[in-house]
Amino acid sequence: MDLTRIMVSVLLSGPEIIVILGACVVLMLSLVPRPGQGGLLAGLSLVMIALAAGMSATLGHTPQSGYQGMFVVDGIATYFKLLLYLGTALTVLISGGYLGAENTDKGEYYALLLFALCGAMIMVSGTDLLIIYIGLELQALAIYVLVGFLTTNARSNEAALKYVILGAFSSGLLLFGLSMFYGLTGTTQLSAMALALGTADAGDPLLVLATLFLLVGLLFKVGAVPFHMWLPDIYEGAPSPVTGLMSTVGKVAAFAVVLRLLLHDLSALTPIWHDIVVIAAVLTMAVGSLAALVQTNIKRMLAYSSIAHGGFLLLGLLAGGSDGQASVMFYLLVFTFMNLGLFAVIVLLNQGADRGEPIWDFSGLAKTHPGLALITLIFLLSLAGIPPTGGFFAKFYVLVALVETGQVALAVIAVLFSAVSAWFYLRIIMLMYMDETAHPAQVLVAPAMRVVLAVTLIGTVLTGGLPAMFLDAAQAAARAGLG
Amino acid sequence: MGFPVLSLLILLPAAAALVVPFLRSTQAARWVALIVLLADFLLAVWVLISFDASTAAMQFGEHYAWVPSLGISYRLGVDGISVWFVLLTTLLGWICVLASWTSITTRVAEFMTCLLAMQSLMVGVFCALDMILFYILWEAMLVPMYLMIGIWGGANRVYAAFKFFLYTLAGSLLFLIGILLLYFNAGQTFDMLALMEARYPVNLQIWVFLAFLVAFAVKVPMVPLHTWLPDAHVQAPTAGSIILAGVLLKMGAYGFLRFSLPMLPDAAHYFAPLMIALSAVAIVYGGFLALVQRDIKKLIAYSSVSHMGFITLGLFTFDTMGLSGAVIQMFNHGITTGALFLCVGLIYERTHSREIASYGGLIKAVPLFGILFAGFLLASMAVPGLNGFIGELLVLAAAFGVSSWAGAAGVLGALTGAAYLLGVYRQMLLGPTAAPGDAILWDLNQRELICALPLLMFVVWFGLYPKPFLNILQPSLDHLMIQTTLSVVTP
Amino acid sequence: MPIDYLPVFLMVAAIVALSAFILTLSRLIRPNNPYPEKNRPYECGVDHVGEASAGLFKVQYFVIAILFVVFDVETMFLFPWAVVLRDMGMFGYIEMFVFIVLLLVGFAYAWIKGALEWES
Amino acid sequence: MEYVLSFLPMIVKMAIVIGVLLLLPLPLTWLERKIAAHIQQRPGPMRVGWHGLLQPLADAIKLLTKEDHIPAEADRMLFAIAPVVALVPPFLVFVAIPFGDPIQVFGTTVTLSLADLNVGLLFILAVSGIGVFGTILAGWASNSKYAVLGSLRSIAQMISYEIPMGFSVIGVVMLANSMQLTQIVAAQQGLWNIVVQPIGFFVFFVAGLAEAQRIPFDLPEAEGDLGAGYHTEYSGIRFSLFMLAEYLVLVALAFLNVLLFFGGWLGGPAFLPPVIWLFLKVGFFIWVFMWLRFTFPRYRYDQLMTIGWKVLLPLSLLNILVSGFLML
Amino acid sequence: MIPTLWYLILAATLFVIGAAGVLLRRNVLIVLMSLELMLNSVTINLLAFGHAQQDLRGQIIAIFVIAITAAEVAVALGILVALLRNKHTLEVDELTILKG
Repeated sequence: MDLTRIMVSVLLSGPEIIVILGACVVLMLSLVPRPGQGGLLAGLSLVMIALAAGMSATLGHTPQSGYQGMFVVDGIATYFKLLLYLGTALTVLISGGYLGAENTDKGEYYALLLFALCGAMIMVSGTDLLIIYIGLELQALAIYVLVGFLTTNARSNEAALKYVILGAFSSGLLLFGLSMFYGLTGTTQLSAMALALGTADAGDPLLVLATLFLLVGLLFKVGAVPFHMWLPDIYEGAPSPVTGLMSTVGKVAAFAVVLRLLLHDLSALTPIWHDIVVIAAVLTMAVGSLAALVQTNIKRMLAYSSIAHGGFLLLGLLAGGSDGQASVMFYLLVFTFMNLGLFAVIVLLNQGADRGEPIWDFSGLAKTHPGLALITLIFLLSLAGIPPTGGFFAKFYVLVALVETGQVALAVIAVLFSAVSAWFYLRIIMLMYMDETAHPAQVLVAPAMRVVLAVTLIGTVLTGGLPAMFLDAAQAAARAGLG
Repeated sequence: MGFPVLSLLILLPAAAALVVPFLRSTQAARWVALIVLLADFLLAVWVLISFDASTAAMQFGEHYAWVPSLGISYRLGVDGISVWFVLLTTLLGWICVLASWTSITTRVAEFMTCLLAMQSLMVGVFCALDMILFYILWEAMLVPMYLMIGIWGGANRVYAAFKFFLYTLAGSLLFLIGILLLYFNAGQTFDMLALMEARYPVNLQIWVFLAFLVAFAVKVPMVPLHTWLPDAHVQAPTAGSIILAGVLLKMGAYGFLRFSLPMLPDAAHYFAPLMIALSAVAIVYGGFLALVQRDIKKLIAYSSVSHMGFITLGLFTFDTMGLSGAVIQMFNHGITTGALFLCVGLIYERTHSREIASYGGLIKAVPLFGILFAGFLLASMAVPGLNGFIGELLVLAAAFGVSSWAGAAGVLGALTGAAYLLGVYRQMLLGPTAAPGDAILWDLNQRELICALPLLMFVVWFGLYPKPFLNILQPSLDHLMIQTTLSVVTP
Repeated sequence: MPIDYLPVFLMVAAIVALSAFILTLSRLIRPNNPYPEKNRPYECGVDHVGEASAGLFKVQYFVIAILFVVFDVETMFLFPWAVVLRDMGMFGYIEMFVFIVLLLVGFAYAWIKGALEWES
Repeated sequence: MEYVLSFLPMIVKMAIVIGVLLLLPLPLTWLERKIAAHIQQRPGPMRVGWHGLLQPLADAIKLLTKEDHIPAEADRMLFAIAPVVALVPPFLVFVAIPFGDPIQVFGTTVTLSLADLNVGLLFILAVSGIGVFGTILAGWASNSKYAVLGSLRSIAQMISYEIPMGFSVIGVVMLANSMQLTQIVAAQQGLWNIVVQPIGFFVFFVAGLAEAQRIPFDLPEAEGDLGAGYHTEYSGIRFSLFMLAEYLVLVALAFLNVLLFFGGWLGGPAFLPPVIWLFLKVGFFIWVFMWLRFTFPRYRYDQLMTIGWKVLLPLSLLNILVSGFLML
Repeated sequence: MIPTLWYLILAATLFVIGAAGVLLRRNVLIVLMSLELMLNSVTINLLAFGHAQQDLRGQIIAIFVIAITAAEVAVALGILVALLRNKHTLEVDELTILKG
């Protein structure tokens, strides 16, 4: 262990270290309760995230490996990390008002957000199954607690408990797969594993079993059918900003791992997982789109919508290649913007005493709050994939990648379900614009919320109007990551 | 590249659409929309005047890179065919504003925004020379239209809006897959002209044709996929109906003409019998359904189905006559049906009834309105001397050249058309004066006349002297013929 | 080597057998005269109410248990580290230093938060 | 046959260990009562045998023949198992404890331990951790409020002190580079660990007292105040098994203190065999434990927890950091 | 030497029992125990493989797995306590505020 290599490793993990330090500082500061403390801690968290983002940006795209090949900073990692910063920063901004309204303005919240962020970052950068697992657990543990953060709210508790049980269950599956891979290849480091698997026989039953376990674990985390059952309950029960976080940051990190594992280092296993993922993707889109049709709780509906989007993302994975990856990456960027934007709106509308989040909260919104309704309209259209919003280009790029690899049938199925899913977004638009009953509550938009809405709106519109620069970033990252 | 006049055409209403929602006064919103759309119309007229009728090439071309990594660009241009649709769109645009001047009283600024956005998108669709640009504009159009129907429509508006949106969306998504298939077979470009030049294997053509077919057939609408149309037409506000009938339906036919025929000639020929059969069914079925309608808007809607059948029939005869007939019919149907919906809207504003039987003797009661309405009804009937005649005649002639059954269906459709339109004519305009309830009828005011007269002018002009129209059209049609026939190669 | 652990198993077996023997022996020679009053749980002579095992206890017990679970596992990292510390040198020391400092952060958090206060 | 014979020394050793350990409590109880008596200036048991020497035997017979009753609402199965579960861990600790360097007997080398495990120290800590199961089962199975509360208190105390206990021996492991107890003893050849690890010893000693639930940390059973803690409902022979286990823990603790910090069998005068020297040291520790019992008052429960978490734990962690730094 | 396969069978058996427990048992505490069983079977797997290949990595991963499991259980119990205070039940079936 010579010193320079250690220093390089430490430098590479600089963003993670910054975030962890930030989390510790926030945690410590949260112990001295003061009026206005929430704002201070949120600000501090944002500063830390910004610092980490700056560090990540300077580390750039050139693949550099540290910690004896267990940790890597490459194009994909940097891109995804920036996405994670974005998602977390927006969540921090959304949270302030929500926590105030729920009377749970505890500083630990921000520390947990940062811990979750750090876990997600480690997942993104890990090139060793163990590291990935540790990152995943760090993220998951923080999110478990965040889901149950409203300690006096039975719904929140229940969701948290369900999430812990199912999350641990899926971790168990993942781990079992990991242990079998370790047994079969003698290593957990991905590059070495790839070498070992290069010569392996894909028909080996043990290998198939190991892949299956790993795959099921990953599909669980991604929320793909038939391992999606946990998602709606937990989305509904969790505090809304946390739901937003889970649906964006959680998804980003999970897909980063899926990309790295399935498309890069374990690509030798493609014959084993390909068909399963095809089925899972189709089912995911089907169940997500169809089940969302009958939901009357907006968060539940968004959970199913998120499942459906997950199916689309799996298609990007199936397309593979640099375009397939770039399409997933771009999709996740757009998804972060539009989904978090919508969650910001939900949090805004959610501040009343009635916390059932029925979709009727939206009725007549256009009459009383035309601006907010318009913004919501754009997010919804983007989620439905209607041009010229970002959501269209996201889906479009996935379709391009699919057709490029000749998987036209999948593309056709995808667009059909996409049309189905437009239905439930339209339903909310209908409520906002065509419902005669006026929206009762006066919605106050705090400055932090304005920032969130502005950023997400601009992001959604820009990724639709001028997608070139975002696409180029994703493609450059995907290509650099391939090297 | 010259002055980016097409971009101006598109962006002028778009820019206004961004401004109008922030206007405090409803009157200001109306005036801004009117002035902008009128300016847009004048711009379109200028484009038409300075159009070079001697060539089939795209004119006023513009080209900027947009998403270079995917080969998507912002590429505009008009030829002899599309320039007319640009004119039609812009003409109907400001008429719509005038038509909704008093009938829309709630959320006026938002309504005007929708109108402006529609205009921008529709002009864009006719000018786009990049497939993805075309697709984006085509899809984006759904949203303002959806809102127009859903917010300002009739009693059953929400259902109609949903139906409209989902039908069209589902259709056009397959269109997107088709585009992608072409994209990868033509060397990764979305340039329409390049895609027309490229040759595709027949097998692929057939699949892509089917994908396109769904999208365009919904929009046209062709028979099995037409059910959204009556709902949408009936529930939409007047302006919405005008735009739907006048422009949106044409887009389906425009799609056949721009993509299916020149890009996929083999598949088009392969499917021609099917298309002709469907068209024939549409003509007859639409006509018969129109016969039994008691709601005037529904009647016009079904007559549209029937008339659009003539257009698709003409397109798939692969005959110069049929093709030009179809294009002429497209334009004229846009004018005539738009005008009919306008008339219905005007009378509805007075009586709030669409029941045909509740009217009578309007020509005596409100003579100006009666004359206009009569004129449009006759034009729709394809009476010689008015604009509907020439197109229908050409299509029928071409149809008999292909199949006597199709021709016979066409004739039957035309006769049915005459029957139900004359029925309306007799019931509503002649006979003893009657109005639903105790509605007070008053004749057209200045604003309403300004709406209707230009349309009447076009009706008469094209009926009597279609030469300038045909002159501009001819080179592009010839080029299209070459593309559709010469490319029939055996793979 | 696994064989090293043979005495462990033998010991367990021996103790269980021995206990069984003693218990049986005692059973054979002791008197046995139970009646309901005698078999009541000890409650200083007062009639007992309710189930003892179903009661709810001071939450502090749970907190302590959870803290224990967390801290006890850290011991597991320290032992192997301690064995090879001399070979790892300063690098290993710094690594563990960071680890322990993070542990102390958590500990300090729990302390200040009042998780260790038994009273009230 | 040859193979089976190779186990013979081990079986013999085990028989000796079990035998000694089973009988050891008898003199120890007598000793404790005598020490208590003399500290309090009274004679203590005098009647049965010379100076009451046979008193423990009489006690044993009494316990063996006493009626054993099980509360009506108890979980009979667990109630019966609990004493055995409590008894096994202290015996297991002795499996890993060495009594000296290997010696030559009849020409063969005999190790003075049942199993000199390479992770001996860890094994001992782990096994002693199992002891709480006996406690919790006893309390739970009794289904009596006193017993349940007693067992909860007992467990909370044991697990609280287990952490500093584990941390406190890290320094010792560091110095020996091994968790093997013979290695640890060997590493103290020149210098006993008590000199270099005074804090470690202090923490270990105190935590050990608490683990063994000796005064001043005997709150779980605090006879005067709390019934008798987790074994309130036990009587007769089952109760005696708990008592046996407690005494064995005490002995094991004395052994560990000596092995880890006081050089084990090393450093004695040449005329004594190392084993005897070890036993002398252990005896001294046992005496210290008994002496403490009758010298110190009992802590309050909150004080107990405070000492464990707020004093010993940080102290032991600091000890690790400092001694690691000094060692390098 | 005990063949590696035996360990694997043991681990697989434990895993299946654990998984079945998670899916079938209704008491939250037992579900948590079953989870623990699943993760412990992984540990056995890792140790067996590590031993078979004379590779320390297996043991290292096992330690990490144990540590993380401990953290997970700590979080789960914490949440459980909070839930118990709101709803006095340990039955999974009674967690029905969130339908699904």
